Amino acid sequence: MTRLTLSRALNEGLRRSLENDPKVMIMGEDVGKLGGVFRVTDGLQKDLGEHRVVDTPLAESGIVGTAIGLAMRGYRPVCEIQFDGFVYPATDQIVSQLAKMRYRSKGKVALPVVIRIPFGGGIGAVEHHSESPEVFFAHTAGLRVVACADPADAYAMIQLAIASDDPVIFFEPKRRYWDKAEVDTAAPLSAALPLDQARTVHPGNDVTLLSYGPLVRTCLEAALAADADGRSVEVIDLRSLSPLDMATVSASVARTGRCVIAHEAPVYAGLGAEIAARVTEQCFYSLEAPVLRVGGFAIPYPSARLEEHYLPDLDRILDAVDRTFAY
Amino acid sequence: MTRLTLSRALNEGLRRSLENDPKVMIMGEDVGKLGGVFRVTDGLQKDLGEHRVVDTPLAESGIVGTAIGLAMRGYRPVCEIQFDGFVYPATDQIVSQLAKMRYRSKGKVALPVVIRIPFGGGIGAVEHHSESPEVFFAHTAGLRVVACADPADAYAMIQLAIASDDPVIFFEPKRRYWDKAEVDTAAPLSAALPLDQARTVHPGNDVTLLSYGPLVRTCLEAALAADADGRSVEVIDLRSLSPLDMATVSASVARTGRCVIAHEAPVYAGLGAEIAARVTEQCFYSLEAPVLRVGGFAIPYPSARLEEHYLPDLDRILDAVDRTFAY
Amino acid sequence: MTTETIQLLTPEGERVERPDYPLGDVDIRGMYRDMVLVRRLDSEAVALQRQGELGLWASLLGQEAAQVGSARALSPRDMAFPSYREHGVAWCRGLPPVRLIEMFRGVNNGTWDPEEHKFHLYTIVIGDQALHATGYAMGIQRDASEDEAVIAYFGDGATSQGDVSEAFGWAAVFHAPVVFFCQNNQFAISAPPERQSRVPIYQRASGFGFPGVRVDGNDVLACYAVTRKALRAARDGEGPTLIEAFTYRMGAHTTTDDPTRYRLASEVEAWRLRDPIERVRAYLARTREADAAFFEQVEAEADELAATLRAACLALPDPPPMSLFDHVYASAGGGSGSAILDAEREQYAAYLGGFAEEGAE
Amino acid sequence: MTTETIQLLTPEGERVERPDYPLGDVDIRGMYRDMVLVRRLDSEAVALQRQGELGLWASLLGQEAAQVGSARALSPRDMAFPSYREHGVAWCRGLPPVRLIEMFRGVNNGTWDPEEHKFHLYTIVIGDQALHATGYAMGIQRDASEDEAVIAYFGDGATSQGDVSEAFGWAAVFHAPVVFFCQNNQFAISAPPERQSRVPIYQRASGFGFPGVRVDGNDVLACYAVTRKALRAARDGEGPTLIEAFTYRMGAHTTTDDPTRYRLASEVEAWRLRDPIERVRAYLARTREADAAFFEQVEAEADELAATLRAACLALPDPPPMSLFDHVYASAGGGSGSAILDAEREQYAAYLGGFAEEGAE
Ligand SMILES: Cc1ncc(C[n+]2csc(CCOP(=O)(O)OP(=O)(O)O)c2C)c(N)n1
Ligand SMILES: Cc1ncc(C[n+]2csc(CCOP(=O)(O)OP(=O)(O)O)c2C)c(N)n1
Ligand SMILES: [Mg+2]
Ligand SMILES: [Mg+2]
Repeated sequence: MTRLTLSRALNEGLRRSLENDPKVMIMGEDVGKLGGVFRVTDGLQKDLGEHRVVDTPLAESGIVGTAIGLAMRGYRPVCEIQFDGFVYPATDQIVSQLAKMRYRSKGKVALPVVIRIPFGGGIGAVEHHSESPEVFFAHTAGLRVVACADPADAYAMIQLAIASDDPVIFFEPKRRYWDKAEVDTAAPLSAALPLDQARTVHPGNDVTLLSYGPLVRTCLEAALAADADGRSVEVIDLRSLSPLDMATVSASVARTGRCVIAHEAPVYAGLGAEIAARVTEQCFYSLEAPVLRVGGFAIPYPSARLEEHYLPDLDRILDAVDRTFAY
Repeated sequence: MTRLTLSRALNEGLRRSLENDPKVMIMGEDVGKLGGVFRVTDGLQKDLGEHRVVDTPLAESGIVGTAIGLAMRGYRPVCEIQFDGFVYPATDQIVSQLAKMRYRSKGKVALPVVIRIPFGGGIGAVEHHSESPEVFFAHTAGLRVVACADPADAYAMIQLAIASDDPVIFFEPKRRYWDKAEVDTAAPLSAALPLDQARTVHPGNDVTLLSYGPLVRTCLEAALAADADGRSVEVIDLRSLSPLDMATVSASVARTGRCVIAHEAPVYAGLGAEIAARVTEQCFYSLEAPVLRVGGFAIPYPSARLEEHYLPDLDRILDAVDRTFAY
Repeated sequence: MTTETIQLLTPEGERVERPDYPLGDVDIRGMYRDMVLVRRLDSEAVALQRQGELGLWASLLGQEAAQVGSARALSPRDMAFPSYREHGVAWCRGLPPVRLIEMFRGVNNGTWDPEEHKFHLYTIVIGDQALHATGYAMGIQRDASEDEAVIAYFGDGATSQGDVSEAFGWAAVFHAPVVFFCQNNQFAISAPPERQSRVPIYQRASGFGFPGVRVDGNDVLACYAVTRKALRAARDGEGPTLIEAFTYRMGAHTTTDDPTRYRLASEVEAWRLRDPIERVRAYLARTREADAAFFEQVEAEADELAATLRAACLALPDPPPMSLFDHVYASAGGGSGSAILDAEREQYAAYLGGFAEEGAE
Repeated sequence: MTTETIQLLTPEGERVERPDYPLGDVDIRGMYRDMVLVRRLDSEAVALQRQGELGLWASLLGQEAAQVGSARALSPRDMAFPSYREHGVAWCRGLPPVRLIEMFRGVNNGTWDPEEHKFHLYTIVIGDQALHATGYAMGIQRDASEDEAVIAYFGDGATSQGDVSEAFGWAAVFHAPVVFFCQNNQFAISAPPERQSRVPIYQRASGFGFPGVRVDGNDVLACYAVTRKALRAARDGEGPTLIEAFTYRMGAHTTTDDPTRYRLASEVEAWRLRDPIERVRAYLARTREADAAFFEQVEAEADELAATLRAACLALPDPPPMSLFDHVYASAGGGSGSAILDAEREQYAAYLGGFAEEGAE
């Protein structure tokens, strides 16, 4: 066990993957010499070489498009998109090629490409650096979409993503990069929770609180605050946004009868909509209240001095929890 | 009143907009000399000139990006994306620029750009020609997203979209281009139903059936079939996918107590999810059954010889209607 | 800048000497045969489409030399990334033509193993494959393989797409062993090349720092020699080349297109005089490298190919409905790889089962 | 190809005669003043960021000549499309510097009326504005306006983006009156220009069929003259030009960057000898076009500018929370333009109101 930041945990996970499989590569803007703007790839080029860790030209479609070609050749590229807001130039390659190739070829072409995307707000950044575009990819069949929430899980998840034979969009909660926690770097990967399963991070009985990425910590804090008030909140970290682990979610809601979902992305047509719709279908007779969603407003991400009002925080999440008890 | 195909109705609507406002322009691949692959812009370049109807280079990001520049200069460009599957290269310009410019500039820069997209399947096409990407844009704040369903409405809606000072993503149901109906080309635009309102196309009492675009006709057929069986289905054409006219939808569901949504796009994280979640929140105590969704599966759009199994048809829609009565 | 077009065989079938573009041991009869066969394959497919057997077909008529010439320059280990019109390249790579027919019939979306024939799947989104080819070439570099190169096919219209420019930039920066083969067939559906570029397309390369060359795309020998040289340079670590094969799309863009809306019959007639097959036939006849028997035999082969293809097309079964759900994800056991999809599959199977029961009642 | 770099003033401040790049009635003292002021504005902003008053700042240090020279070549009606580092251009267009400060403080996302100063909003997504500039130039053509042109600013890194290539293609095909001004400051964050192009960047233009020219980006006179000539050509219907201003980013990429990770101090030192301001100062002093009093006065102005800017920055109020919901859509009456958003706004107002009530209890 070592205490690592989330950024460092990812770095260690990447390193282990690079060391264990000569086909694994890292590519992206500033990932080599600089080690990435968040230092997630720090030191990897120095130790593994320029052929394994590639500083690319400044072109996101190029990064994903050439990664696809490298994957066709048998490589397992891990692409870094520097910030969430810069993934859009790569949309066509992701949606039309990366996601569809296995289906198109009836399984003859696998594209084990990982696209790492630091996502979400809360770091006081300028425009385009705080987006949460996960639902674009969750809606796109053929991709796996996951989000890590803490160092230990990040360490395992990045390795699982690289080992997956499917393309994985890997979201990293950028404002949690410097969160520290114990990570067991000696544990075998086979012991890790599979990539497509949710995990209950705080058990409870009165209401189910679902989240992923940066808000998992906020939800945990909310659960602790609620505990103090005598309300027992079960917090589930979804981890996989597509496919979704509905077994875990439904079992919890069937028990609690209430459900709240929190994410930073706009509520409108966000991932919470899918979860709410599905939970309602599967738990119709158990629900004491409609599934409530807490998330961003139907506006572009605002400037830094307004983001505290945009981002769901502990109070807004507890407010939604309270509202489900008003039914 | 004249009987027009949907394609022709759009053509007449475009022509009227071009004639009434010298700032209106059309741009896209093959829209000029050829008149568009679906002939929606047939004859417009010949009559209005090459400066008004522009055959562009083959580059969708270029089409939207230069349209943004033209709009900044005071023009009102109407872009054609030749097929749904080719909008993705333009995602960045749409999401990061077109949608955000008004908000970014606090209203100082308006971008009255319309992006026309023939969408949906059912025409036996090769890959990338049958997609339903509407939820990408519905989730993107700052855009208006609409879909027309029949010739008369298409004629009015395209003009309303062009007149809107907001960017509008305008979906056209390509397999309905050759549907014919009466269109009152003499009616003033002011008499048309506003762009952001839904309309009830078939009144009913037992269940609310929601759709848009190509499936509106299928839903109407389903309602007629159900009528014959003594079940009264209210069909609502949503028209505006963002923002959504929840007033009309909720009023109907509050009355019927049951709701089914049909679209071609994958159900998973599709627009139906948002509607289901919202309807459940607003009509929780009136719902006799969970809102059910009929739509595409969580797979890439299949090849032509399988699309009949992918596309929601009358039977699948009625099956879902039936299932809501099983609760 | 002047536009020099490399030509080794005139429209009249005269050889032009170009020591800078050696032909080596070239099999001109084989080239002729390939061109005749692919033209026939193509016209049979057009006929099948007209008869409702295919959903669509993109004809290569007029582009036989560009495709056969360039494809024959490939070594067995070189990898080709086609667009959607490269039936002639597919043929030369040994891909059974019925694989193409399946796709245009709508039975599947183009399902073959790219490594088997070193011919990748068709790409319909314009330009996307240029980046795949470049990435694949970067993989060859990492494998330190010295006798492999990649060729990426695309059209004149594709050169406007950002992805194609990005591919040019990447290939140049990384010195990747890739040849960009642009068939300038004078049209992107209805748009002429002037809508894509102010200068001849081959010149685009120079701005990215690698050589560009224009070749007579209706001259199979020139296409062969120019591609061969570029591939060799790529394999020798000299980086990418852009080849513009100047040719003409004699048919419609696809079977749904009506070219009379945007071009004059007289232009088509003028190009007919530059037919890629006729000039080789003239050459072979004049030099007596082939006699009437040979030409007849090739015709007979073409007839047989067409008949076989038609029969194969008509015999293609529709895919089973439940195959809808296969191969979305890598899967272990009987699952689809996604619990969400598993649920949809089960529900749909039950739904279809319901009809079967109804039918049985 | 040789790389000729246009220079009109040596690093030592000697004038170089270039009749092909006339200066006209140029105000060199004014240029000097602008450069000193924007450098001061820039360093004050860096200081404000260090003190926690700004969220971020992208320093222009070293690029004063490229920005002031090119911006001063613009006519009042020409339109400029900046990237995010063009504070010197903003200054020359008359945009109050506090507008830039607001944005980097996070008070807003860059909120000014682009037409007021003919200076568009900053664009953060690399390369996007190249297409906007091209479209705007196409609008000028449609307005049949003959005395307007557009300039688009971007960096060396941006040249790899597909959108920038698409803009080159469009501008060339439509002969649009736009000048592409690329400040090659030797870095895209940590990446050197060799990672973006195998050949000098200005050569990119030739492949698209329009002229490219490299100018000494630390020479304000050359930047002025070259840009002026290109803008004139654009206004005269001669189409686009690409200018590569060869300069150096003396500071970090932004205030969050640590350039010691990827470059040597010695390189920075070498470039310090080519300082864009020093050479003009040397020229003005040597030619006696300016005396000590002038230089002192400019310093005093700079001090005052810095002080004013700092005060203005500290006085900036935070935006009111409910302004979150404004200007998403065109709106009539009190609505947001969206019923969905109206509902969210109401709910949030009530939520905030709840806290206010709690506080009041
Ligand atoms: C990104 C994208 N946009 C639009 C289309 C529709 N489309 C199909 S073929 C074509 C023209 C292609 O022209 P060119 O590249 O010259 O190839 P050719 O068809 O002439 O072989 C267009 C616009 C597409 N397939 N992909
Ligand atoms: C599409 C996109 N990708 C990545 C980034 C992150 N990023 C910001 S600045 C920068 C480097 C830009 O280099 P250059 O174009 O040379 O401009 P400079 O910063 O040197 O002025 C990068 C990669 C971005 N803003 N947009
Ligand atoms: Mg073509
Ligand atoms: Mg730079």
